[in-house]
Amino acid sequence: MDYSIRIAGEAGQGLQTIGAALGKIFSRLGYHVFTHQDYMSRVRGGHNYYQIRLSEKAISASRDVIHILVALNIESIDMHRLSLHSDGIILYEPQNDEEEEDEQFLATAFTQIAKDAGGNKIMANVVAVGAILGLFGFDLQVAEEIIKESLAKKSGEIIEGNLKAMQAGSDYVRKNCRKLDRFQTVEAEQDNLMLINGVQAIGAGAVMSGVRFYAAYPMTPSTGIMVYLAGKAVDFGIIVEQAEDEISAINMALGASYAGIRAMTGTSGGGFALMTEGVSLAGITETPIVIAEMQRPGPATGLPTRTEQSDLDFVIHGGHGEFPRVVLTPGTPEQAFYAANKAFDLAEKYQIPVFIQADQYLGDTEWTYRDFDLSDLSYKDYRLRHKDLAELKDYKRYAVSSDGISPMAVPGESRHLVVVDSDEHDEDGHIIEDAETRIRMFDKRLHAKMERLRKEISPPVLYGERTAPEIILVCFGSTYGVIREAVDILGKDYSLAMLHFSEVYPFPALNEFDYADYLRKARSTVCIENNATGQFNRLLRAEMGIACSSRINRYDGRPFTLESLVEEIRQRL
Amino acid sequence: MDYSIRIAGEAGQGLQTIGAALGKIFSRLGYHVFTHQDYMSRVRGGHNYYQIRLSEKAISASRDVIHILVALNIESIDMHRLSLHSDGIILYEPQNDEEEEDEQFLATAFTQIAKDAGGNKIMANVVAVGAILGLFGFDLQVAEEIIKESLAKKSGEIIEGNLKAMQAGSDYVRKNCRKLDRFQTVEAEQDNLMLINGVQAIGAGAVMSGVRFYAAYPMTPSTGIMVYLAGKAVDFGIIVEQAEDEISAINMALGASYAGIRAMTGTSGGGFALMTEGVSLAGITETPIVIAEMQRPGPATGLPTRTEQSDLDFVIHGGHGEFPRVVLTPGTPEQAFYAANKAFDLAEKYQIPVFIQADQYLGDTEWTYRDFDLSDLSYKDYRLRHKDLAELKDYKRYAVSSDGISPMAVPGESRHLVVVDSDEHDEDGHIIEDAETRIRMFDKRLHAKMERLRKEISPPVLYGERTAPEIILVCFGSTYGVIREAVDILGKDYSLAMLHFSEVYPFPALNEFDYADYLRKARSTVCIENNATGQFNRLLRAEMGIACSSRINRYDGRPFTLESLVEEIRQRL
Amino acid sequence: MADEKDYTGQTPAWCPGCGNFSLLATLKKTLAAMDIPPHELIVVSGIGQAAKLPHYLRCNAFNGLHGRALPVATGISMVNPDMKLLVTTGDGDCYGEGGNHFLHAMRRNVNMALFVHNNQIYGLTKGQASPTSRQGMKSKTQPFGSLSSQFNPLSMAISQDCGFVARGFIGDREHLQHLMTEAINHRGFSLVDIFQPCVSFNKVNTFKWYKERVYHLEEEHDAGDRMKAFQRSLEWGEKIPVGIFYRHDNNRVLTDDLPPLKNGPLPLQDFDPQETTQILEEFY
Amino acid sequence: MADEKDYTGQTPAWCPGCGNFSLLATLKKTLAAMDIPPHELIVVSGIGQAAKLPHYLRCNAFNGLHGRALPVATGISMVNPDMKLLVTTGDGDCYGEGGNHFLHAMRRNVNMALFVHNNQIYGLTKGQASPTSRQGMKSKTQPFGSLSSQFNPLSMAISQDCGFVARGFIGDREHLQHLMTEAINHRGFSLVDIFQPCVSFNKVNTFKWYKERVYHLEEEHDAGDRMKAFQRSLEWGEKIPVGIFYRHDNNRVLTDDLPPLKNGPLPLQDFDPQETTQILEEFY
Ligand SMILES: Cc1ncc(C[n+]2csc(CCOP(=O)(O)OP(=O)(O)O)c2C)c(N)n1
Ligand SMILES: Cc1ncc(C[n+]2csc(CCOP(=O)(O)OP(=O)(O)O)c2C)c(N)n1
Ligand code: SF4
Ligand code: SF4
Ligand SMILES: [Mg+2]
Ligand SMILES: [Mg+2]
Repeated sequence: MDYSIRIAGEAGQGLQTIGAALGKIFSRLGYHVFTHQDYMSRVRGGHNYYQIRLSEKAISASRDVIHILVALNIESIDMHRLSLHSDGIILYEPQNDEEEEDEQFLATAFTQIAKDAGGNKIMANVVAVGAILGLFGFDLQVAEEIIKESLAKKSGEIIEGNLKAMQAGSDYVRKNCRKLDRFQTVEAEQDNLMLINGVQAIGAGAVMSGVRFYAAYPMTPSTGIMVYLAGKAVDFGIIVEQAEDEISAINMALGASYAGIRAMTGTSGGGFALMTEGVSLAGITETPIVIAEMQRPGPATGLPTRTEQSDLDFVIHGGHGEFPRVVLTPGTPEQAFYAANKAFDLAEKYQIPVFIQADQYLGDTEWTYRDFDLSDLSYKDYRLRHKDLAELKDYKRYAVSSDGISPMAVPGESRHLVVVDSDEHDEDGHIIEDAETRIRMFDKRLHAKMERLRKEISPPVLYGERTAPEIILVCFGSTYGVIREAVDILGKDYSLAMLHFSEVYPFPALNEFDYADYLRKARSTVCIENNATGQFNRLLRAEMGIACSSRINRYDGRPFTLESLVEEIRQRL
Repeated sequence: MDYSIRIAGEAGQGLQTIGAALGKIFSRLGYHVFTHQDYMSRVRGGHNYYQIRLSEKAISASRDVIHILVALNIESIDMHRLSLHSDGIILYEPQNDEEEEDEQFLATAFTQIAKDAGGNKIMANVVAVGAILGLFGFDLQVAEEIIKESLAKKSGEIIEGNLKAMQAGSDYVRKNCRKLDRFQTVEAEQDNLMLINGVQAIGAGAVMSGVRFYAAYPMTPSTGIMVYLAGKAVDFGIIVEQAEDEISAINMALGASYAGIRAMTGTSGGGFALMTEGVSLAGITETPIVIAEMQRPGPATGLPTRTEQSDLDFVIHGGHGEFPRVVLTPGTPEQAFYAANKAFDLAEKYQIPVFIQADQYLGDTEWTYRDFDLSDLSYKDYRLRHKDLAELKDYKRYAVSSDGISPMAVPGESRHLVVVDSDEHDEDGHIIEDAETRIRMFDKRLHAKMERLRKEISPPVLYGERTAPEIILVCFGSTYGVIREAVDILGKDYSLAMLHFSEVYPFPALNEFDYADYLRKARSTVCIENNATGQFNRLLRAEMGIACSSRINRYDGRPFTLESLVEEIRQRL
Repeated sequence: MADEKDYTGQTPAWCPGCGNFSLLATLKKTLAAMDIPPHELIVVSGIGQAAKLPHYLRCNAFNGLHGRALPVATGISMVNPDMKLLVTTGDGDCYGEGGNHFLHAMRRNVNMALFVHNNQIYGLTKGQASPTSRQGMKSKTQPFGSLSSQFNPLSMAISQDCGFVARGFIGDREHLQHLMTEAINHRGFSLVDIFQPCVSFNKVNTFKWYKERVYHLEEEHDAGDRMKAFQRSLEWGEKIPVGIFYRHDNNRVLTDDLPPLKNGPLPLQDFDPQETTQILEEFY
Repeated sequence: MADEKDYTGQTPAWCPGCGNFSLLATLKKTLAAMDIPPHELIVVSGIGQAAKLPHYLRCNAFNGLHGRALPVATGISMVNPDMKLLVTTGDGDCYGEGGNHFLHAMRRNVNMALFVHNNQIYGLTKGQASPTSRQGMKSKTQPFGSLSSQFNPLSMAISQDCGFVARGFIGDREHLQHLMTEAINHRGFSLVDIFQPCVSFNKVNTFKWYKERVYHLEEEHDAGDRMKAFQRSLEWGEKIPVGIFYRHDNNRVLTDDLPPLKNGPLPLQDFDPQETTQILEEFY
């Protein structure tokens, strides 16, 4: 069982409501779900869609082929019918009493059905939900539960209306669909899976790691993190502030971090550009900070609501001068969740900027999980606190130590003064210019830390054929899911594996897992990236001296989809 | 003949006046001169020095050993006497009537001598100049000429006073110096060499390439370019504007360029950080711009008046998204002069941002030349002008063409409209979101241009042993001069050459000169950089898959000096 | 005389009912009435719903970065002061991200008209507080309510002696056209802050809300009196004045002081490298 | 009571005769008189001669980036409002590079005192025009003279209803101490623009120049009257007033509206990951 549903229409027509409800219903039923969104940079109108895939098995990508198209306007039919499976069906709001062409079409007057059921225009959305559930023959009980939860704050009347509308939608298709048995379902193994997207995972990871301050300036696709944290602000005591610009955002976060708490900011490429001076400031002052950089297609404003992996080089090298940093590039919401935790831990442990780099695609796609293993989370307060400070005779913010880490005190918590400086400075934090101190600070701040940091980085994951694969698909970040499924498919015909990097800077060492050896022995290595120039491919060569034998790049602002990627890979083999 | 003079003292004591005058006098006499400055980030006080080397042969670096130390304060003696050559001499302003220790010391009461000669306190500077000239036994005629020129706007009395003071300085040492013949001089081949530093060379190159607009925000060591151009503004019709910040500076320059003229900005690393979003804007709008990035040691404020090569990665990768750019890294004032010309030419020809990346060291060091060959300069106006525009039926700013270059019109010069957009856009410049147009624009703007750009880049220079050197010293940018002299010294003992890159992005291809072959065949390759992490070394590996066998890095904010660099290289061999 | 249709650009992607439609229509009408040929006009914008306007108008256009329209316009003005120069921008674009340029472009007295589509919200990014949002406004990113006091662009402009300071409302098109005309005609930097209701995200400051409050500054209002202008600019509440608050021609315009422009706009001046060779002489 | 010596920091690297020496001495005196322990004080600065001050004072210090002191201070204040918070900055640092933050920190009403060492010049970078330089001032980077009108920080602050707006002069230390004390005591954002002659680069606005012009606002000046304050803030010429122009306690302070601070400063609040696990429930 593996079905895909696409809800298509204009911005503002409610397709997000429908999509979100379906995802929740299916995952509560215990199915594995994968959703992704494609939307334009406008508030009303245009052409958007929301795609939901469901299966009883774990899935991690969107497919090109769809089984159910819900066309909220007539143009959507033409735009998407080529993607329809031969057994698929299009539910559409009829305009005039046009004839249905064939059994692939089912005119469904969502609004009218809602009204007939005693509801209003807005309830057309739940009619669509009901209709889809009806096509699969799902019982509506779980769906009703979810409607009730999501409308908990509304009146009983409204809830009742929605339930009726959903029932009416289901009834309608069950009565009018010419081939009702086309979608066979199997029962899910267990019910109640967790449905979470990348943005939520980063946000939840941050809260569970003790973030207390988040300053940012709105920018798609990073705004979701801010919205998520703002939603938790009161309950979890998090200060969330919208800055006047991104420069202010990162400097506020550095101020908050200096003052003694865990701070974070988030942005996209254009906003990150404005933050780079602040990143450098974090570097020389050794102020911990976590930065989520959510990529979208550039340059400049580019395609603001779409996806791309084109800021890798920029995030690794952004900021003048030389200082240590860590760049994590999770590939799934689960990885993103742990990446957030690791980011806060490393940032504070090493007093450095740590990046969680993701993109619109990972941010918006929802995945299902049984649960996250919370015992894998770590939390340790690395700052000197009251009692540590009270015992200290002397305090120097930048005391030289062999491991590069100086004691970090909280200003005001004791008589000791905490002095930090963007100039090169001595152990006390005061401005200096002599060569000797400069060298000592560099050796401490940069060299000693980098050496230890290298050991903190997890090696890439090898998936598929694990003993001497002939073909290796090399990738990082959000392409994880689709390439993983591609390996499942192609693995039947080839000796093939995926090598996925979810931590890219410092580049993973070989001692734990000698992936370089695999790459060298493979007959063919294909570096697959959602960008035009192959930045990861270049990084691999820069860091490891290894060149992949070929590249697949997509740079039209869209994510890779399963079938077309499989096809492209086949062509290289 | 190869002598070095160091003028040391506090900021504000006039050491720049003395140093600048000596450089000019020696070069007018026909000697080759190399000067460099070491100063603190303060306006008065502290410890600074100005070093002048002169020889009858071409020179390109500062030496560690000095022959004459002019100590403007007592501390300077202790700070620098270790560098004194055994035959050297220290001229110092005596405090109390202390005894001279030995013939290495000559108490020279600069101020008193000036006053005795009928002058004032400020003329102590010319006394020092005269004293130095006296030590060498130089005739004062040329020096007098230069004093007169530089004081052209002052009263005859002041000029006369200065000339007398200089004569008195010379007379004093010729009378009191115990070993007057210690500095033997030979006559220069021809007189009247040109003395120019990197900042002036960039500025002059820009003027001669038709720069009409320069917006910047003051930042050491880039301010010199602004000062230079401001000095030419009225005579050459250049608009020079100090922006409120660096973000504004680059956006003003882009506006001016869009309006139809050649525009430039300049900054250092921290200011460049703020410009990176604008660089990306130049990329997608295809607006020509030249950016001088003058490096100083970071991170953040770092060592603001000193030197480092640590923004290489940042300048190559700064800006979100993917677009073409060119990065030139001249190694001498002469290269900087031509780099400025090439930058303007390429920026306009390809409608891209082009960087001249240098640093405080190259910016401030003065070199001597016979002249610059002006026939090597190119100037071509690549914009559509009146008549071209009048003939056009249709105009599209981003018309797709096989070479990636679209016609660039000047708004207002015809009825055609010029529309540019930071969003992805169609050929007319209007915002779009579809995948097909996106791909066409990328193929035009990025891929087609990069292919042609690669052919514009000059290969590196091989200096020293040119047939199969066993040892190659690899470098880029401002280290050219010192490494070149190191090769002259070490070449006597080893089969050795320097491979210097003055254009680093796109990375030079191999078709003109297969330097990769040299590197592969060499027994030892040493990458020498004025930074901590070896950014160029990494670039070479990323671009060419070649790893150098060892590295020499200096990251204390000081430039390499000859003897100590030679020593360090020897240790690697 | 030009026709409004001469200025028809791309089809707007704004929400149905958005106040920007009226603003655009009024601008077209203004330009037509003033007979400004599209090719002699440059419209610069940043990013936001307001900033999309140049695409929807036939004109030369530079649609730049969020917050950075003013420096681009400054650069244009400094090399070619002969073009008619407009900047269309949002309250976030101009007073938030671009706040520093707002201040300094005003100090430079760039010869241009600045039209701020003030919907008191971030429209394009879906409803966050802007500098002109009322203090305390809650949103998905303002969990504690907007923590800042509401920015007053008019009083700030008057405080820096800006030579043309006005406020308009898209619900009063004739008056708005008058303001736009006067702003474009003013020699120097002219600010028109324009109430433009966002139907999708600002549920408080709606068309009706503005309609009920907005009134014209009296005919007798002396726009030359800075103190009076300042006082009137502080009015905000049940009644909010629109009109020209402050106006004078006392200040030098940026390009008055640029000697290189003496021979006309720079793009029209030829350059001959031969004429620069003397520049190397000083190094000998 | 604390002693001035308790605040002795590194040896200043300012030029002999620089106005910053008096400023620093007055600040030490103020802090001693107010008995603010060094460890309860955080001084934030940007880059410039003024911004070096925190090194020359014994205190907690964050010497950040050019122009960016105010956001850093805002972040500090929002998580730990119990610290005494000062920002020392230059006219370029605060009104040039940092102009946007100046505006928005004021709107946030961050509880802190802002001391702007206004020497009407860029000192550290050797003499370029600053926003407060007089229009037309020539310099090595202003070949046509400074093209912008002189920025008036006081009138701008009053235009945005800043609760404490004052001007001082280092040549009148007692008065300056009074201003500093009142500014530090004021609950909310307080601006003190301080004339601080730069002996090395500003040859016009010298100690003598200020001395001749500066006079105290009259005792009768009603600092609660916004219109009057505005009017007085515009005075500039042969006579220039110093003193407290405008002052009130009407505005909410930023941290008044932050529920997470109800249990005290955040750095003192413990965090237990166990108490956050319920956060995952909503995803089922
Ligand atoms: C550097 C940067 N930061 C953030 C954004 C995202 N962004 C686009 S428009 C906008 C706000 C728009 O608000 P406003 O200027 O009021 O315009 P409106 O849409 O309301 O007309 C933001 C934050 C961006 N494009 N660039
Ligand atoms: C991003 C950035 N741009 C420019 C500079 C260079 N810079 C340092 S201080 C300064 C100006 C200082 O002027 P002001 O703030 O008035 O301080 P003063 O030295 O006069 O006290 C500038 C431009 C910098 N450090 N960082
Ligand atoms: S979001 Fe608001 S401002 Fe933007 S187009 Fe829609 S109604 Fe207009
Ligand atoms: S340059 Fe001016 S402001 Fe800076 S220390 Fe010297 S006198 Fe003071
Ligand atoms: Mg808005
Ligand atoms: Mg200053």
